Order: sequence, then C-alpha cells, then structure tokens
Amino acid sequence: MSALLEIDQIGISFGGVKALLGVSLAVARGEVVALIGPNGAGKTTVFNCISGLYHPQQGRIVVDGREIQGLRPHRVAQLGIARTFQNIELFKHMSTVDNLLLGRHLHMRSGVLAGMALLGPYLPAAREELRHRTRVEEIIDFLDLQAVRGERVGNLPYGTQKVVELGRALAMEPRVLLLDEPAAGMNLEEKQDLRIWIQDIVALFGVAILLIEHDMQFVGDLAQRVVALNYGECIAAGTPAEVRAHPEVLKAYLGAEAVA
Amino acid sequence: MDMKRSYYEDLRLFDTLPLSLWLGVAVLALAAAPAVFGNYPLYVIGYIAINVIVALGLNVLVGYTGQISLGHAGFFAIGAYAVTMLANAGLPILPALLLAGLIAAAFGFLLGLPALRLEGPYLAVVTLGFGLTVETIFAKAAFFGGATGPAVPAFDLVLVPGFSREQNLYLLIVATAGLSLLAVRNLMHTRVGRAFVAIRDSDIAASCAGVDLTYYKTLAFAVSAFFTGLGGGLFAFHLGQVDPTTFNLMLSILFLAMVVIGGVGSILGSVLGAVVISLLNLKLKGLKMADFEQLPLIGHELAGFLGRNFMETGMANIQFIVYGTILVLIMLFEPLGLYGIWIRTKRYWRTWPF
Amino acid sequence: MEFLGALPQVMFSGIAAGAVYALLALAMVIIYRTTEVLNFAQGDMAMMTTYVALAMIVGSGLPLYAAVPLALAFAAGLGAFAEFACLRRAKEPSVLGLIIITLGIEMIVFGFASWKWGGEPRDMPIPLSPYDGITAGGVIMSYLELITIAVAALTIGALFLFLNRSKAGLAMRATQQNRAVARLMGIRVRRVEMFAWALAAVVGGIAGLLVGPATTVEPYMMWEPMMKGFAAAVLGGMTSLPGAALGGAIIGIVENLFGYYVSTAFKSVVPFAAILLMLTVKPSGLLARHYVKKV
Amino acid sequence: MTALLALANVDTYYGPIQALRGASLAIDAGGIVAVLGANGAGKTTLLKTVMGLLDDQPDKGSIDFDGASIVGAQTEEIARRGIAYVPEGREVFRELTVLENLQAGAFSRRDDTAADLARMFGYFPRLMERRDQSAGTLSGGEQQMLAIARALMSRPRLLMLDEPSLGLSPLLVQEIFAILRTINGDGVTIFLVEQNARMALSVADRALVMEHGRFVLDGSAAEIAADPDVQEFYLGIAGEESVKGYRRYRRKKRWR
Amino acid sequence: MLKKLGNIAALAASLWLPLSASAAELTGVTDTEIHIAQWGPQTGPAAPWGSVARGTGMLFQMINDAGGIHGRKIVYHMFDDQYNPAKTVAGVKELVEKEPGIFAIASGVGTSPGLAVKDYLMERGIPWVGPAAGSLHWITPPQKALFAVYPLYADEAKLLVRHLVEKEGKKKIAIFYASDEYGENGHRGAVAELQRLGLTPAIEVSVNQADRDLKSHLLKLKESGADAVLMWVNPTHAVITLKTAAALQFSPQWATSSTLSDVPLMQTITGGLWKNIIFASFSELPDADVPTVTKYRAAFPKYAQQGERWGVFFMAGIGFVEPMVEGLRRAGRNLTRESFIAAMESIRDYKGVMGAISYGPGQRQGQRAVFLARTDDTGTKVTQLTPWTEVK
Repeated sequence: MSALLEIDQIGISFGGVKALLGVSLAVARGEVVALIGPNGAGKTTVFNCISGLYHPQQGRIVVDGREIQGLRPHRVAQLGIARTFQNIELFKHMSTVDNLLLGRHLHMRSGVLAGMALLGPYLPAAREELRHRTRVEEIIDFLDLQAVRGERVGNLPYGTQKVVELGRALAMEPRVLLLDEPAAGMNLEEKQDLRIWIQDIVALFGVAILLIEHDMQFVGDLAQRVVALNYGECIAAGTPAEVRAHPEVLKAYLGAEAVA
Repeated sequence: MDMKRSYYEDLRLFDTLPLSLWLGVAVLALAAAPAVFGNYPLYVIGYIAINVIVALGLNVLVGYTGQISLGHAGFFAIGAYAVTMLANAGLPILPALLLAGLIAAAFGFLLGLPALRLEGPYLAVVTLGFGLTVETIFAKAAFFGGATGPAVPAFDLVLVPGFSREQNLYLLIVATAGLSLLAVRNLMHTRVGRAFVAIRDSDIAASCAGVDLTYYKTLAFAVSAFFTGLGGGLFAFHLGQVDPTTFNLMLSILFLAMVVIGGVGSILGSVLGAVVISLLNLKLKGLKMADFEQLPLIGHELAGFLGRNFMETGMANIQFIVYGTILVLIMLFEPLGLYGIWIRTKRYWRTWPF
Repeated sequence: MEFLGALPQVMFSGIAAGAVYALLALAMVIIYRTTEVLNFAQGDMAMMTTYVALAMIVGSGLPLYAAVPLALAFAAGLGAFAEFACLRRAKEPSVLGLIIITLGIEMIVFGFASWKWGGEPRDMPIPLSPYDGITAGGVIMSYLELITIAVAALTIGALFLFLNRSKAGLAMRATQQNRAVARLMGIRVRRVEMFAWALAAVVGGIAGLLVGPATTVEPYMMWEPMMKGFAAAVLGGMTSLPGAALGGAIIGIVENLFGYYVSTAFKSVVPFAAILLMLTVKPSGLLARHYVKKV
Repeated sequence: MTALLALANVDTYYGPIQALRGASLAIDAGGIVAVLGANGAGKTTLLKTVMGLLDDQPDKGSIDFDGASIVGAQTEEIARRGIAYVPEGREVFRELTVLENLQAGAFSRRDDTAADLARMFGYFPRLMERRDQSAGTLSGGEQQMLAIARALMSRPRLLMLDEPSLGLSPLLVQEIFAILRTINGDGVTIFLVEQNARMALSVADRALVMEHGRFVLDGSAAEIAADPDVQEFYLGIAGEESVKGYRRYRRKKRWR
Repeated sequence: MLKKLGNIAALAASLWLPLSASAAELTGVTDTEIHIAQWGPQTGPAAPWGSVARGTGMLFQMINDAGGIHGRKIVYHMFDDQYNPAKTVAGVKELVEKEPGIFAIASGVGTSPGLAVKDYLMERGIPWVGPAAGSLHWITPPQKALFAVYPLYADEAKLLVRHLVEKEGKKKIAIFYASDEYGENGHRGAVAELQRLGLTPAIEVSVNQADRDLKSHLLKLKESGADAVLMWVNPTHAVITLKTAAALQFSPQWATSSTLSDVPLMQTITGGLWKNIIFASFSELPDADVPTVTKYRAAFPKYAQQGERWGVFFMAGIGFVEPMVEGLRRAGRNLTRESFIAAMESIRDYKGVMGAISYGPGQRQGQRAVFLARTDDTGTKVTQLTPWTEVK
C-alpha cells in the first residue's frame, strides 16, 4: 500500500538537544494513525516538521511522492496538509465564519485590487467570496456550529474552539489532516462527538489522519495503527492493542498502573 | 436579529437602511460643502480627510496586521515629495498622485522586508529610524530642495468647472478619502484582509493554513504605505508647501494616536480618531490669564496663584496638558478607543431609556 | 596616521554621550521588563527632574549636593505617581494603548514644565569649570564627561547588583515574568510596579541631571537623548540591563565615529541603520533571548 | 472547630457568563480534598475566585479562610495568609533559576528558609540537580515539581492545585501524586482540582463533583468512586464502551 | 434615536464649522478698529521665538493707549501655531475669513510657516509687513503687498566674514551652520564672501536641528585648525557648541548672527561662556541708550506679561512692525489696502529700534544694514565694532 504521507528517518536537534532521532511513519489515504508518547517525547515536533515550521536536519518527508522537508508552511499547506494545534491557534478576533473562510485562503484567488474594488455582488471578488461562503456553510452544518457562526471565536468555550479549529482545517480540503491532541480538555460527551466526526471525515473525504492523543481509549477507538515515541525515538508501532501491550511503552508511558 | 436572506448581505457595504441613509446624507453634505462654506472650513475638512486617509492606511498595518509603526511620517513625506516632483516634471496631477502612492508603497514593501521578523519595540525602533532617515535625506539633499523643500506647483485640476482652486482641491481630497474608505473596508472583508487579520491573531496558524507570511506582511506594509503616501501627496497641495521638518517624529506619533484613539482595527475608528485628533490639533488653544480671572469665586485667587507660580507667557502650554489628559482619559476608560465609545453609545440608545 | 589620530578622542566622546543614552535605556528597560510598557514619557520626566533641581539651585539657593538628591526624590515621586494615577488605572490595556497613555503623560509633563518655567533655555550651574579636565595620551577628558561616565557606570553597577542580589530585585524579576504568579507568591506586584516606575524615573532623572550642565535646560532637552536611549534599549534587547548599557555605548560611539569620519549630516540617523543591520541578524537585540512561540 | 476554608453561596461571573452558581464548600484542616468535573464545570474558576485572581469577583457569597473573610482581598494578601496555589500549566518563572524560583516562593517570609529549601530538595531530588538551571529548560514534569515546591516554600497551610496531571505522562502523574501524599502527611492540607478522576480519587480523602458551577456530589473518595454516575462519566468504567458511547451520541443529538 | 444623534451631530458641526458663507470682501477695518493678525509659536520647541509676537502686542497696546491711529484702535489677533505650517494656514484662513476679517499681517515668525501662507495672502492682496525671518523668499520676486524688514542672513554672514578677514586677520575660517533655511542662507553668504576674498572655508560642518551631542562636530572644527568659526545656529546649539568647545579646549574666534545677538540671554544660558564673541545685530541693542529704545524699555514693565524678558526678540517684535504703524499713520483716516501699500512705499529711512528702513515702488526689502559688535572678556560689556553697514 502506498502511503499518502510518509516520514522517513527524520531527525532534528535544537542547540545540541536532540528532539527527534530517526522517526519514521506512514499514513495512507483513509487511515487514522495515532502518535502517542509522554510529554516531551517529540510528538508535536513531528507535526511541526511536517507542516514546515521546523526543518528536519535528517530524513525525508514525502507527500504523495513529493519531498516536502524544507518547504515553508504555506507551501506545505498548498500540498494539502492541514493541522490543528495543541493549544488552539485560532484567529481570536475573527468570527467563526471568517476563521473558516481563512481556511479557504488557498482555494481563493482575489488579490488586493480585486478586494478593494468589491462593490456589488457581481464583481469577481464578491462572487468568489459567496462561492466559498457556501462551502464554509456546509462545514458549519457538518460540525454543528450554526449557533456560533457569527461569534468572535475568542469568546467561545474551549471545546467549541477546538471544533472551530477542526472546521478551519477541514475548510482547507486537505488530503492529510494532522490533529494535535484534539480531545484534550473535552469531556466524555464532546469526545464522543469528536470521534464520530473524525470517523465521518475519513469516510466522506478519504483523508489521511495523523493524530496525537493521550487518551488511550480515544486512540483505541479511532486509530488503525499507533506509533509510540519516547525521547525522540520510535519505541513501538502497530495496532492499538499491540502498542498498548508493548513492554517499552508500558515502561515509558503508561506506567505500572496499566500493567496491573 | 439575523434576518439576512443571502450571504452577500454580510459583504454589503451598508447592512441597515438607516445607516445607508445617514451615509448618504453625509456624502451629500460633504459634496455640498464647497457651495456653502468659505475657504477655512474647507481647509479644516480637507485636513481631516487627509488624516482619515492616513489613519486608514496606518490601521491596515497597526490595527489589522498587528505591526507597530513610528515612521509613517516617512511615507507621508515620500508621497508629498513624489507628487511635488512629478507634477513639477510635468505629470498631470491625478497620475502623479497615484504614482506617488505607488512609490510610497514600494518603500513600504522595502521597509516590510527587515520588519518581517521583528515585532513590538524592535519594529518600533526600525520604523522610527526609517521616518527619521527619510526626513533627514529630504532635508539634506539639494535634489529635493534642501531645507525649504521643492516649490509645490499650483493645483490646476478642475473637477467642477467654475469652482475655485480651493474648492476643486477640497473635492479631490474628500473624494479620495471616500474612495480610500471604501477600498480599505472592502479589502478587510475579503481574502487579503482576512489574511492580514489572521497574521495578527496567529501567524503560525495562518501560515499553516496557506498564508504566505513574507508576502502578506510586506503587502500590509505596502498597502499601508500606499494610502499614507496618497495622503501625503494630497497634503502637499493642501498646504502648498513641502517642508522636510513637517514630516517629523511628532507627525508619526500623531498618526499612531489617531489609530489608537479611534480604535485599533476598526474602519469607523480610523475616521473618528482622525477627526478628533485633527480637531484637537487645529482647534486646541491655550488659556489666557483672563480666562482664569473670569472664574466665579476662586477666579481672582487662582489667577493670583498662577501668576506667582507660573509663567504667564507659558500659559498657552495648558493646551498640551489638556491634549495629554484627553489621550490618557480616553485610553483609561475606553481601551477600544472612540470606536468603543461609539459602540456603547449605540447600545445605550438602543435600550434608552431603560 | 593623522586620520586615525583622533580615534581615541572620538571614542571617548562617544562613550561620554553613550553613558547618557545608557541611563535612559536602562530606565526604559526597567519599566518594560516589569510592566511591558514602552515609556515614551521617560525623557520628559527626566527633563522635569532637571528643572526641579535647577529651581532648587537657582530659585531656592540650595547647594548642588542637596538639590540633586531632592530632585531625584521628586523624580521617584513623579514616576510612582504616573504609575499610580495613570498606568494602573488602565482597564484591559493593549500595548499600543499603554504607549498612548505614556505619550499623554509626556504631553502633560511637557506642558506643565513649559508653563511653569517657560520655553527659553536655561543654564544649569555646577561648581565645575567647563574648561577643566585631564589630558591623557592626547585625549582631552573634561571633568564633566568623566563624571558622566562614572555616574553612569556606578548606577548601572548598583542596579545590576540590586536586581540580581536583593529580594526586591527578585520580586521585580518575578513580576516581569509572570505577574499573576508573582502575586500568588505573596509579591505585592502593584508596589513592585510602582517601585519600578519610581526607580526608572530616578535613573532617567540622573541622565537629565547629567545632560543639563553639558547642554541647556529647556522643555525639549531630552527628546533626542530619549530617542537614542530607546534605540539603545532595543539594541541591547529591551529586557537586558547589560544590553541597555552596551547599547548606549555602541550608539554613542557609532554616531560619533560616523559624525567625525563621514558626515555630521546623517550622524543622528546612522545608529538606526546600525540597529536595522543588527536586528536582521539577531531580531531580539544583542543580549536578550529570542523566544519563538511554541505550538 | 471552624473549617480551614469555607465557601458559602459563591457566585462568580466571567463577563456575562456565570461560572459559579452558589457554590458552597467547607474544608477542614488535614486531609486531601479533590474536586472532579468536566471542562467548563467551574473548577478552575473556583480556585481563582478563592485566590482573588478575578477582578471584582465573587459577585456574591462569602469565602472565609481560617475564620476570616478573604473576599475582596488582594491575591498577594490571600497568599500571605497561608494559601498557596499551583496554577494550571505550571507557570514557573522561566528565566529564573530553580533556586530563584524557590526563593520567590518564600518571598513573603522574613525568617530563614534554608530548612525548607532542604525539605523541598528532599521531596524532589531532581530539582537539587538542576538548582542553577533556568526553569524554562526543565521538562514538563520537573516544572510541575518546581511549581509545587515553590508553592510550599511559603509554608502554606492550604495547598491548592489546579490539574497537576495536565499534560504529564501517567508515570509522572503517579510520581507527583505520591509526593502530594507525603506533603499531606507532613501537615499541609491539600485541595486539588482534577480531570484525571481516577488518579485524584486514588489519592484524596474526600471528593466533590462539580457541574455547571455548583457541587452536585460530596463524600469520601471511596463513596464517590463507587457512585454509578461518576463511574460512567468520570471514570469511564463500562463495558462495550464504544457502542454505548455511540448510543449516547444519538440520544444527545435527538434531545438537542 | 437617529434624530437625537442627528441633532448632536449638527450641534457638533456648528461648533467647528461656523457658517461663513458671506463671500463679501472682508477688509478688517471698521470705523473704530483695525484688525491685524500674527502667528508665533508660544508652545513647543520653537516657543522662545514666540516673544517676537508678544513684543508686537506691546507695541499695539502702547499705540491704543495713546489713542490709536486716526481714531481707530488696533485689534491684535495673535495665535500660537507651534511653528507648524498646517496650523499657521488654518489660523490665518480662519481669521481672514471670519467677520470682520484681517487688514494686514504683522511680522509672523518663521520661514516655513510664512511660506505656507504667502501665496494665500498675496492672492488676496492682504498686506504683510516684517516677516520675522531673514529669508530671500519674501523678496524674490518682490510682492506688491509684502514688505520685508529683517535683513538677509546672507548679508550678515558676508559682513562678518569680511570683518574677520580684513580687520581681525583671520585666515582659516570654518563655517558651522544649522541645516535649515537660516543656516543654509548664512552658509551660502559666507562661502560667497570667502570666495570673493580668494579664500575657501577651513571646513563646513552642518548640525541637525535635533542633535544635542555636538562632540564630533566640534572635533571636526578643531581638527580643521580654524582660527575663526562662523557659527550660524540657534541659541541652544550655540550653548552646546561653546560648552563642548570648552571641554575640548578649542577656542577660536566665534562670530555669529543677529539671531544670537541677545547678549544677556546668551551670557546666562552659556553659564558665562559668551565672551569675546563677534556678532551681527539687526537692531539697536536692547540696553542701548537711544530714545527709540528707551521709550519701549521704560514702558515694558507696565505692558509685559509676567515671565517676559526685555530681550532682542521681544524688541524685534516691535521693530518689525514699526514700519507698519508708520504706514498706517501715513495712509490717513481713509484706510484701504491700496492706500496703505502706497503709504508704505513712501517710507524712506525710517528709524525705529531696527536699522534704517526704506521702501519704494519695486523695493520691498526695507532694511539692508546691520552692525557688528563684540562682547568683552567678561561677557557683560558690548562694544560696537562697525557702524550700521550695508553689504554692497
């Protein structure tokens, strides 16, 4: 099976501290892969390498046959990679709709002059806005965000913000979706909503999802495969059950409680 | 509340009927002004309108993109000098103005490049240095007319036949301000403006959503500089003079004050800020000893006290105290600036008298 | 040979000028570190301090050694009052809003001083002839310049010790890093902030008292030094005390070298070009760490 | 005997949103008390209200510490009275060294702190190794340890912790909870707020459950752990969980 | 609600924009009043120059107290423009267009503010007498309604250089000048004169308005080996220059412009360094015992505001406007702008506190003569070096 996203032995260090040491993994279209590991294991660093925020010093990152390591973030995004963030990086002063419309940035064309000249509904910039607004409304319906459509997202509750962030990533119509602790801070109910959405996203759009999550139940329900990191190294990979039982993982991550 | 029938209504300029009506009235009033008013009110409105253009431009940078600039007097100067020299070289006024804006935009782009990685005080110092450098270069180079600057050619554009030079100039300035208002407002509601705001709120997320930070940050500088340069170009005709010392740090600070006092990241705020600061600037006068004498009860005593302890010749400086106090008070009680006060007033009126 | 002959003299002049910039930079850094406010009123607060000293010397006939401490005490009060009356009252302040508040304070102080003492320049009498100095290795060093450098160095050293060795200094550093958590430690952050403003006003006031005798006392006497002080603070990194001192010295030296060897016309803007170059290499200034936001 | 900390009918607003609705609670000196609750239930708000970190809040109600009201007092004064608070997300002074962080913790004390320093290094030997390192370079777990040690430096009578397990691996969470036990054994009353209900219940003597800004359950840790609702919603103890979860999801959709 | 807002807006508008639709010619002259305006910085960095405008005010008060001019009192509209041309224009337009208008402009401080209103005034034929700046702009080309008094900066510089070379025997003359119109004009005049004498400047150093650290400037001057320095800067820079020069043990012969001719002021603010300075003077010295000066000096305590100082600028405010008063007198009771301009053109060798002033058809630079003087070793006594001299 050829993977849509393939990470091959990437390594990166910051000021002599090695953050990643030859991490490899692959995600295929329609697959959910989870990345687990204790804090500081380098999970988010992997994400940052993929999205171009960091440039790995070793190894390759390949999307659909094209090497992307070293590309700047917006170039990576152009190749169809969207992500969410651990601590929510929304555009706080914009409305939900505008946040999602920003997700459509890549698919829109109008520049400064067209933007300034927007006057009636028939000028190109306005037509484009309306077209993409329709797409955004579909996502709003899908994620149940109708009630907060026009709210400033900075005023929304934490859980809703996480959903808006997911919506923004979806608006990009990505081929690969990177979710950094999407369920963190959510209650059980919200987590279940989220799980259904993620499953639907995979089913409907056929994206490849790479996910960081601490909640092993959540991971077990969603992911086909799990990769465990510790101190920047892959210590285990396989099905959730396999990884959960892996002795290295137990030692580094789950601790004695889970063994018992 | 939400009675909109199509998504376009979110984009439309005037979302309510009363607002459209009032704006119509304002446009008509401004257009009719030259027929009614003498030179002086036209001068004041023109001065305000120029500042509105600059405040809009600066707000694109400061308010929407979240970058600070203490050097916009530099772009203003570039616009003024460019118009003057292009017009002196024989270019008609309208193309000269447009070109001046574009030249300023080009410099904005250049300044935007080093500013890419800088923020806060660092950006403040770099832009401050830019403004000072521009001022110094214009003042020093014989090519630019040295200490008194180049002579500004007569304003010979006729928009309405039969109108005087001042009236035509007024119309051009106000029309340009109106168009700038529209342009900036529209820009902020579409793709590019959204990218600016996104960069301000989270540049990392914006870049991961496909926004090219380098391009849009420098673009914000260029757009901002364009409007500021345009304002500078109009200012050259409005004042009839380009003197390098006019474009000093105080002017940059004045522009910044307009944006912040008006309301960062708000179109209406830019207008309100420009109006208030311009009027304070032109209208604020110092007090005289007689003003204190006239106060009831304590007047005489107070005047005596002030006479003993302060310089009567320095009494005009009370205007600085008033000016400063107004700035402090607005910022203390309404961090959103005049725009915030406007919002509150609106809310108050909506529920009045309850 | 002759070309470089003046180099030591130019360098010395640069350091003497830089000493004043360094003090103003320090004052800005103290406030910025503690309260994240860029205090554009710093220069005019120093001007006011200088006028107060002058009024005590000329008006009340106090000797210099009595007038200076009293003026500095006044500066402390002025700084504390500005913090107490204005900055502290700001609701949900934005960075720009705070800057505008300090500009407002600046205008008030400027207006008040001009009203009280008029716009004409004045002389700050000191019991020291401007001609006196020592000559070493061909470098003429006036006593006033030597005193300026010495006072600046002492102030910087004392501040450094205070912040790094004393409990109050620790409280200031803790407040700077995380105001809310500092309060959880029982640190009375409002007092700390007020104290920071007072301290900064004193340090700036010292700069004013050094500028006064070398130039004139007039309402806008500190505008230019203030701008250079701000530049020096940024050059050093905005949060670093040694950085501010170093930045001041660099700016003083760069502009004197440029003024002497190249052109006086662009002397005052050259430091900014130097800063631009430096910042493109190190966007956080010389001695401050650059924090890249983590996601 | 009066309770160490007593809240009665406390209302707190975040802007227009009411976060606490008549919360009442009394904690006696000595034990470990845990508050469980979902995100947004008002747990953090509760602690911030006690510490006086929210301007002009609480809107209503009384908060007494050691018999005296602390409503309206400045945070720093509340801290000086003997409540230490370890905020969510650690919040160490990143640019200060470990030692300076600890000294800052002892800021309000005038007596000698050497003995307490030694005690902290006893609890957390890893901090001793890193005492001159700046705190920003520590790992997440070490920062949490530092935050707790720093809080203890003021010799508080009540230690309040907000989500000490947040973002830490299960192994570290265990380590930290074990130390909390020791600290409690040394005479510090502990009041903690946790989402990790299992961990919290394993260490606490008494537990409360918070929902929508008020307490809905109160009892010994064992009682709470045995409550069927708590088991389902907070401990996730249930068979065939996915299917059940899916059912719940559908039901929720209908009811909305 | 909207109505109320509208009312408020209308009210606000009416406050700021007084309706002045009456396009009728406003001349500023009534049966009992002559309205005259002047701008002058009372605040901001240029505030020290503001005393010029206050001096004019004292002259008008004295005239009014003595009965006015042909039965009319002078109403003096002085406003503070902070040396900001945008404010100057606003203030002038407001006064000119408001009832009853402005008859003429008296003095007006500064080249830049003056240039900003020059065309506006000249198009309307509003007379303007005695701009307070020695600029060539006022007389190139001569304007019908603009009468300059202030001698040209370039002429002062030429006289000083001539004196330094011919009388003091100086060979290496350095030029230290402000980088503004005042400095550049002085610089140009000095270089031209040196050229005429077959010399070149030892060094030409300019100083920016904002600079307060002049060490490198002074080092350059010192290194040039100049035995005399023509100092064409403002008072503050002069103070810093002398103090810095003292610190660098550099003591050339200083020569400077009429802008720095206020000896008591300069002596005070330099802390006693204003010694042995050669300076040009455009007016009688303020402490001179000549009747034209003593009558004002005697009246000063009665009219001056608290905080005022009897100095050169204050007195110049009188001197720049004396010819205007003379013109008003000569124009007679039937005062129009035409009759006033004709009267002004008839003035020959008028002598007030300034040098002799003459106008004529096509001649608009009233005063050309200055004299040179020097302070002694104590800095308190002034000796006149030359009589009133014109540069030919």
